[in-house]
Amino acid sequence: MTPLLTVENLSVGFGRADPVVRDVSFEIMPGQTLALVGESGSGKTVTCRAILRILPRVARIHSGRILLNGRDGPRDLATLSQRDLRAVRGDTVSMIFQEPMRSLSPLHTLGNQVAEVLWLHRGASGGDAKKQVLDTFARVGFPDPERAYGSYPFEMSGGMRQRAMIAMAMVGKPDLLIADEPTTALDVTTQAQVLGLIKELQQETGMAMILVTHDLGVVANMAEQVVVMHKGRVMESGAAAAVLGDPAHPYTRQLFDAAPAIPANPEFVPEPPHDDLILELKNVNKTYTMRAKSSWKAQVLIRACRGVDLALPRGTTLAIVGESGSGKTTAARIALGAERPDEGGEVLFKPERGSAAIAVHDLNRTARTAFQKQAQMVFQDPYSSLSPRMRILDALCEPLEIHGIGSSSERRDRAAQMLAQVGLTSDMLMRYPHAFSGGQRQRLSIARALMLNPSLLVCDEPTSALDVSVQEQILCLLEDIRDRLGLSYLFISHDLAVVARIADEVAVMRQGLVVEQAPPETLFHNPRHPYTKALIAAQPTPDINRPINLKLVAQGAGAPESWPEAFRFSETVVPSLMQVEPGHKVRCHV
Amino acid sequence: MQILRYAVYRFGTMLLTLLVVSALIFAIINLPPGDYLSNQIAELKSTGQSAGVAKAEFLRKEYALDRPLWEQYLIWVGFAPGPHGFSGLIQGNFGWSFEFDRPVAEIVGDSLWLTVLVNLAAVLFVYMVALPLGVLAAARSRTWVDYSSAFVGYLGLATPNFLLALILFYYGHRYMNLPIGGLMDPSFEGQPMSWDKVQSILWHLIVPTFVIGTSGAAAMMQRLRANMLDELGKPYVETAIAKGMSPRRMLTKYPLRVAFNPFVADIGNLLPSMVSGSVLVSVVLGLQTIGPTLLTALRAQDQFLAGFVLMFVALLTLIGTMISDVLLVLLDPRIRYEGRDA
Amino acid sequence: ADLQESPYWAEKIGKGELPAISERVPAEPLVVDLEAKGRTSGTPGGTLTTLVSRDKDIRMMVVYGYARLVGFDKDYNLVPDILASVDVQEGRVFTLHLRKGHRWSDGAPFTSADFAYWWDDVANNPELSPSGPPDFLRIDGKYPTVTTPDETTVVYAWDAPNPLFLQTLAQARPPFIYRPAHVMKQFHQKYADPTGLAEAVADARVKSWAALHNGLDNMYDFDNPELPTLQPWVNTSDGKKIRHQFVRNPYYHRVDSHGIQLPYIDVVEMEIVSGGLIAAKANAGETDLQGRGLDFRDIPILKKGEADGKPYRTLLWANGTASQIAIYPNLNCADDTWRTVLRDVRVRRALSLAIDRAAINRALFFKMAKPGAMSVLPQSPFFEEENREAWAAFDTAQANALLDEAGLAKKGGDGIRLLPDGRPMELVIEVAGERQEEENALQIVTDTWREIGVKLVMRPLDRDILRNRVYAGTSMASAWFGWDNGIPQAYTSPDYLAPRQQEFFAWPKWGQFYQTNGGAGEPPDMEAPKRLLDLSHEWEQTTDDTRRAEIWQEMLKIHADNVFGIGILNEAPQPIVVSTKLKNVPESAIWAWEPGAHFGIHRMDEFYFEGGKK
Amino acid sequence: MSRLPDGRYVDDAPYDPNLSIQTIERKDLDAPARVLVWRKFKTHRLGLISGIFLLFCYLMLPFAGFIAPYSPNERYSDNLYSPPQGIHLWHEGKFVGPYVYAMTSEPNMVTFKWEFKPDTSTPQKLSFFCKGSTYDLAGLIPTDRHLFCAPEGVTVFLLGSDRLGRDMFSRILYGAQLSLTVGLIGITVSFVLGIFFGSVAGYFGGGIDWVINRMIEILRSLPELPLWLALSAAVPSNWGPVSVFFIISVILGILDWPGLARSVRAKFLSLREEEYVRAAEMMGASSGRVIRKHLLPNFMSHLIASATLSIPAMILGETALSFLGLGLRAPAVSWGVMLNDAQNLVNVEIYWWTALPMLPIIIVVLAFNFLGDGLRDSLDPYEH
Ligand SMILES: Nc1ncnc2c1ncn2[C@@H]1O[C@H](COP(=O)(O)OP(=O)(O)OP(=O)(O)O)[C@@H](O)[C@H]1O
Ligand SMILES: Nc1ncnc2c1ncn2[C@@H]1O[C@H](COP(=O)(O)OP(=O)(O)OP(=O)(O)O)[C@@H](O)[C@H]1O
Ligand SMILES: [Mg+2]
Ligand SMILES: [Mg+2]
Repeated sequence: MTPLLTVENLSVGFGRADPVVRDVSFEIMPGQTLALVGESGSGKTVTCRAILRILPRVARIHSGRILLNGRDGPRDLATLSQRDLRAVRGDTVSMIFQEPMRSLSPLHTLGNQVAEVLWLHRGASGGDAKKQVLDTFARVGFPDPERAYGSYPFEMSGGMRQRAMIAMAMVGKPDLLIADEPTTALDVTTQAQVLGLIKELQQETGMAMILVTHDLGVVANMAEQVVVMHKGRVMESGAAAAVLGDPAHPYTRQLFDAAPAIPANPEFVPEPPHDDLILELKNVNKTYTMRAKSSWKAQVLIRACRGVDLALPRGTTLAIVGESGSGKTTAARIALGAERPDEGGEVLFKPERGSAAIAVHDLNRTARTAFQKQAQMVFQDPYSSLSPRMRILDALCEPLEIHGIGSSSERRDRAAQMLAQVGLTSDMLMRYPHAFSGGQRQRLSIARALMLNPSLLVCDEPTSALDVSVQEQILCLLEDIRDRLGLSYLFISHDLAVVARIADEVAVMRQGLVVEQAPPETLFHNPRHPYTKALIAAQPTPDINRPINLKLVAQGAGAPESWPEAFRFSETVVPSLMQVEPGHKVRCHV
Repeated sequence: MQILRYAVYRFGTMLLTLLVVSALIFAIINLPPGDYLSNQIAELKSTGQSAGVAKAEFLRKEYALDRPLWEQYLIWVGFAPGPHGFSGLIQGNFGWSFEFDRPVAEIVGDSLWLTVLVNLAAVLFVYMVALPLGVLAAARSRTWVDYSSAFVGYLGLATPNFLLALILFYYGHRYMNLPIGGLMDPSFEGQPMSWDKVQSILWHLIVPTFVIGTSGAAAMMQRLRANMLDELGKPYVETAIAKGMSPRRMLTKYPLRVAFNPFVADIGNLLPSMVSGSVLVSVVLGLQTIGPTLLTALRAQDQFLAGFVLMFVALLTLIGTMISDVLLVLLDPRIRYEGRDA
Repeated sequence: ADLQESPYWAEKIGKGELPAISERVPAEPLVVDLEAKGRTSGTPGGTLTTLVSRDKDIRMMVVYGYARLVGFDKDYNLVPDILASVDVQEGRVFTLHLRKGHRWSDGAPFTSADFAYWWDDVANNPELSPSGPPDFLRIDGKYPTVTTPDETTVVYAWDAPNPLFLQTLAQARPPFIYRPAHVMKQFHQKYADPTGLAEAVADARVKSWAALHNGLDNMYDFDNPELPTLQPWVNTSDGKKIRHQFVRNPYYHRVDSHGIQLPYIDVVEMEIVSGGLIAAKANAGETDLQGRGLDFRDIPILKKGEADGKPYRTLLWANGTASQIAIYPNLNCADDTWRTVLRDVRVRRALSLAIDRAAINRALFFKMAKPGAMSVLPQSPFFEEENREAWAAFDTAQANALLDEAGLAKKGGDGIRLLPDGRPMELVIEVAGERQEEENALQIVTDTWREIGVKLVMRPLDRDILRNRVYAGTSMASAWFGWDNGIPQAYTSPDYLAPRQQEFFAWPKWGQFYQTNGGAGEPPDMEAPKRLLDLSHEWEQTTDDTRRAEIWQEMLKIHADNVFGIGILNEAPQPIVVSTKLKNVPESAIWAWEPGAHFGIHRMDEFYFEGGKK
Repeated sequence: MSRLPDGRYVDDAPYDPNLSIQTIERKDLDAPARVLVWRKFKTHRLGLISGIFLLFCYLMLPFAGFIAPYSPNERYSDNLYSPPQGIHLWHEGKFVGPYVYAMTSEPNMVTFKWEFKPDTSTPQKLSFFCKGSTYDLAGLIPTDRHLFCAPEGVTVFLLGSDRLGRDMFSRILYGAQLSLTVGLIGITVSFVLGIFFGSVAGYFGGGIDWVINRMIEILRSLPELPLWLALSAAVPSNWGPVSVFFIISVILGILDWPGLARSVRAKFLSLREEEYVRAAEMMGASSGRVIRKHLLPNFMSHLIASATLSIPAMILGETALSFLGLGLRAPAVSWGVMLNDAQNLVNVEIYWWTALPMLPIIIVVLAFNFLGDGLRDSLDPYEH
């Protein structure tokens, strides 16, 4: 059988700099899925874009051939004229870009944007095209295709938008689909739905796919072939089973080792003593009134947190998981005093064992300063949490400056020391953040958080923007610091595997409510709440032998109304958190 | 119901703003030393035309110009009674123009539609020139196409309007027999609309349109280009390319559509800038628009006329802002759903 | 000769809408013997286009038309015009005789009742004229008694002589001491039906009947077509327009010796264009008669148009002000040192001597103006060459000597003389920044003054601000035109030569003192001005023309000697664009507002198009 | 490179797993932002040329007196409205170095124009670094050296002379001193106001924001014209041209700020949401510090770009004001004043060179535009 697409010795570079993709070769058979894996910045996206020649203006294909054996016979896409290329794009080969929100025009309806493919390539008339689009919308799982057709992107959730993108790519029935991290922005259940959908469609149409991802779990579930990339080069490639089962290249091995997973065999650890709580959230509610932005609309009440009770024993890690928008960040901000809970909620912080509790929900100026010294935050996005106009040194010293600690040379020494602690070298002090990789930047922000010697660190999804190997490094670092410095973490994530790795206790949130709370071992092996169950089921593992049932998972936890009677909650009626076994609480009616 | 509430709220702020604006306008008009009548009297006396003085004295009394400023203001707006009872702006009395010696309303009425006409033509011209050039410049940014369109645009912007007008008139008349000045052949004035009249107006509009338009076109072009460039960097443009769209079609369907919104948002500002912007041109070209009237009024401190024109412009601006808000909501579905920060 | 019917009205007369010519002109019309004046008699007809730059300038038609009760003839003699004759007794009782059968332009008879209406119901109505009848009618604080013994006689009688009465009636902007009573009475509270009047007031969007009356009563503004007139052309266009039409007055009182009713030209169209475009339009041949809005610097472009074959000629008339540009050292300057210095006649003479008038004439006026001190023009009987040349030669040596003599010999390091108090002699001259030629001239003066150690600093201001600063004594010196009237006659009041008006920028305070009867300002405290004051007073007292002429001559001498205003040049050329077909326009003449009313004194109603058509 | 038996492909280049933490990822970006901006700006050729040109113009300002052969108000009454004089090098086939012909003028009483005849028999060689009228170099050092001058009794009017026989070329140079700086002063004023109000509104929001927005709305709903007139009427009437000039720039600035304030506000609103700002706030930084250390530095580049784009408006504003008679007046020399003198048909049709100040305005405005464009393009050098 002839391969559908053959990439031979592809090198792509920006301007006059060294190529960022070097000598990449791979081939895809019709109907197959090829996964392109590798850490962030390894050249996955550039490779994909080079295939359709949708590259920034400064980029140049230095060498290589891209042979497409499509409907019109074999052709080299690298040298094809723009006009002919246009006929290929969206027709034989279609592409899904990384970010679904921004990849859709905000001012045109989904229907319009999707149907356009048909107008362009099939010469379909309006009504005809609309019928096909509605069909495809139904296929990709829009409950109401007609409504979706007339909707604008921002009226849809991220998952819906991603479906629309898929529909757009599929509606022309291409031979090859290039999907660039189609699920990174989605939470696990939605991710599972989307992946399941793609797979299903693929089986139906016999389309080949290049799937770009850095999530090995996804690879294990989707791909027949794997190409592992690192710094623009192919490290290893071959059949998925072989590569995943027995990685040959040290990089691949390292990568796979790093991948966290929910442990298969629970080892029960004795419950730590709960007498010394560093942080306690009692009955924390937070309601945002969205000042109706357009004044003619009614105000919207958003209940970001509802009756959250959490306790963090000193020296441990409390993790909060839950889908996007479930109130995790809000809870963290309240814990840090950056936001005041609604009347009645309390946040108590004990800087040291036995000392008097600080009421974080009600701080005056001096108390706030004192508290801010003790509690620090590590942000989710390593790219935007450091000011691009500040040297590393200034960024690290800033907390000290604000609190007026030390002379400038002392600050400098401390900064150097902190850098060493997070594994960086002190010659980086004079550099600017943009010279660093994401992992390095996340280390920098951890270093900055540690500058004041805090006792509590709130980490808001500190690794979700990083790829697995870097994520692993950061997690190790965090663990190491916790153990060495006796820190306590409030750790926020939506990745269960990460949480399983680091947390002593996990709280699962959904729509502002904590629905289940337990130590990870208990939680992952005896989940009670349907939402928790769905979450766990949707977590893909990088093991070909343990595929997740995409079909099943795709249904997700569904809306609370569809849950068993005992777990249902609504805006007004909320069951309370019940202790079902020691240390395991579930929100249900008894 | 909600919309009604919103409308009432907007109307309330508008009234408040208008009130502040009216005080401001009154202050501005009276900032230069003296007032129309005292200047007039001084002028008459210095040229020995004693005959006119009596009339000026009469007007000074009649329009309460002998009272303190704050009282004059209240009388003008209609909050306080004048020599003949309440008759200010809010009572619908717009006052008297000393310069033209007739009611303000009469003077403004005439020139208003001409202002609209001239500026409409100029705006059309601006759009006709700036749209294609701006889009082209963005699509071919940093190439000679871009640079030369910027050059052409800025040539128009940087050439002082009054000189350009003079040059165009002179040579236009000389080589193309274009009319010099005015907005129509005087013989059509006061005549009902006819094909000949329309032709005459169009013929007269050529130079003014060009002169007013060139300066606007450059600014518009550059803004459009910048907006377009911003939009062109967005991923949805790549999506469109990945669909296999041709660049031209893609350009007009997606980024242009988005880049255009800021212009709608600007409708409210169109009017004051039209009035200000075309004053110089109108003065040079002798167009009977509101601009020169305003300039004369301001220069001569013909306070009721100037005050009324300014109030009128301010009111239209505020209304224009409201309209552009509504238009934006209609045009940009995002705002319809998410609301927009003020 | 027999009166001839005007073809323009033929149709209307045929329909009976207009009476025949004999019914229309007064029983004794003013017959103009054109041939005797050196003009040709013309053919009636045609439309004349002229341009003005402001809406309100349509009143120029009242100026150009120049139908006055009495008016100046081309030699500046006062002659009866609308009036059949005037009798003057003792210079204080004026008996005005109207023409029998004279009619307003709407056909209503023009009688002494129109005079009575103005005097009784307008000038003396406190609501219409809060400040009372105009100043020129007040002699020693008393108004005349006005009587109208019969339909055609009006008598103005004062207790003391009023030498200015007739002249004022002849002004470019005349005081209309009559009103079309039959029209205006409809809007007068005393005569009108109250409800009708109230409605009219509301309709006109004015606040009172007085405002309505005053608003409609625009004999001078000429913007109310409802208001009948006596001028040669009648305004027929209402409102704010680009082009105003003025149609011949069918009841006009002048006829030529062939019995043709004047004006010759049927219609005058006045087009309002931007001031900057008048030259361009003239160059394109779009005006038939144009003086206003054209400037000396436009001459090349006008000549170019002529050369390009456009159907017009550019005549160069002479400007009628006593001085095109004059510098007024402020003798009432608030700054003590400067006041003393400027009051020293040697300083003023030196400043005058140090002006290179020839250079200015060359640079600004192509050598076509007459350099010279501020005095009267040759057209005036009082002109004397020596006055014009007094202290007007360019002689820096003499100037330097004069200044040294005046105690200003000390110089600073930069060659600028030092004032007695040690300050450098920096004379700030304030100008109304509206005339380029003024600024240019001062630029040249700056350079030559530097040679005598005087630094000239020019400061352009707004006209009103300039005036206020001068009146307040704040400014050291200012530049302005010379005396408005450069061609005085014996009957011309020499007021403006005496320290009686603050409008003469050399002595604002003395002027105020006189104008306010001592209420403000200061009395003159220098010999020459005192003498001027006495002389002007004497002029008022005497009715003897030879004595008056002597007074004039003495006053001019004093001025020439004392250099109160430093004139730079006069008779600057004023371009006048005239259609080649337009006849009877004088080749060279004086272009003056007062006396002369621009074209008025040249009798525009006698201009005609060759062949009666344009 | 090697292939395993199962068809797998494995790279066999040496690989060090720990290398990546210690090395700098993007060496190309390893520099302060301004260096990166400059690096990127350099590639914008036209922007670079414009920048250099403008720099040259500004550097020239203090030396205008030196380059100009005459002082701005120096008159040659025998050379009124002299047309531009060409500079020649060869005379009758021989190289003689730069020279001009002497001109004699004659009034033509038919056309009322000055007619100039060059005396082509003798070349009048220009001298360099010669003595001429005195002036203050850089406004400080009095000197009388000029770059070039014509021999005694001969004039060198590169761009002709005006109605008083003043050298257009010299006047354009001197005019630049005022015209090019109006913009800077105006921009400064408008920036101070715009940044202040914009940042206050954007950062604090709420009531202050509302009030400032109303202020902007009010200012924008008034046409500029009355504001110009009123503000310039408020200038004390006895001020000298330079103070008037100063005030005009300030007026232009005062009228310009609302636009800027709006963009500052919008930018602040979005910058506030950046995580590094949040981070600083959570560390306990005061709002002043946040604005100063985090917001402004990141906003500066945008400010500079918008500054370069507003300067042309200021320069043009000055010419418009001069036209209305509100701006500078003689004896001050600015391009606006010169153009104001030229707004007459005679100047356009007959003495065309008196309208030449249009050229520098056009060129400078274009240069500023290209410069601003280049700057804007290179603002965020570390963006992907
Ligand atoms: N426009 C650009 N200009 C310069 N360098 C670029 C540009 N786009 C990408 N690069 C560089 O090319 C390399 C490969 O980038 P690419 O986007 O392909 O990575 P990726 O594997 O898709 O990463 P991610 O997982 O973050 O999407 C990176 O080092 C990146 O810095
Ligand atoms: N300042 C705010 N004003 C209004 N609504 C807010 C605000 N902050 C958060 N919300 C809303 O509160 C809800 C919870 O938000 P939160 O940021 O806590 O979620 P999250 O679990 O952290 O989500 P993610 O995983 O996307 O970070 C969301 O619906 C969000 O839109
Ligand atoms: Mg990527
Ligand atoms: Mg969050």
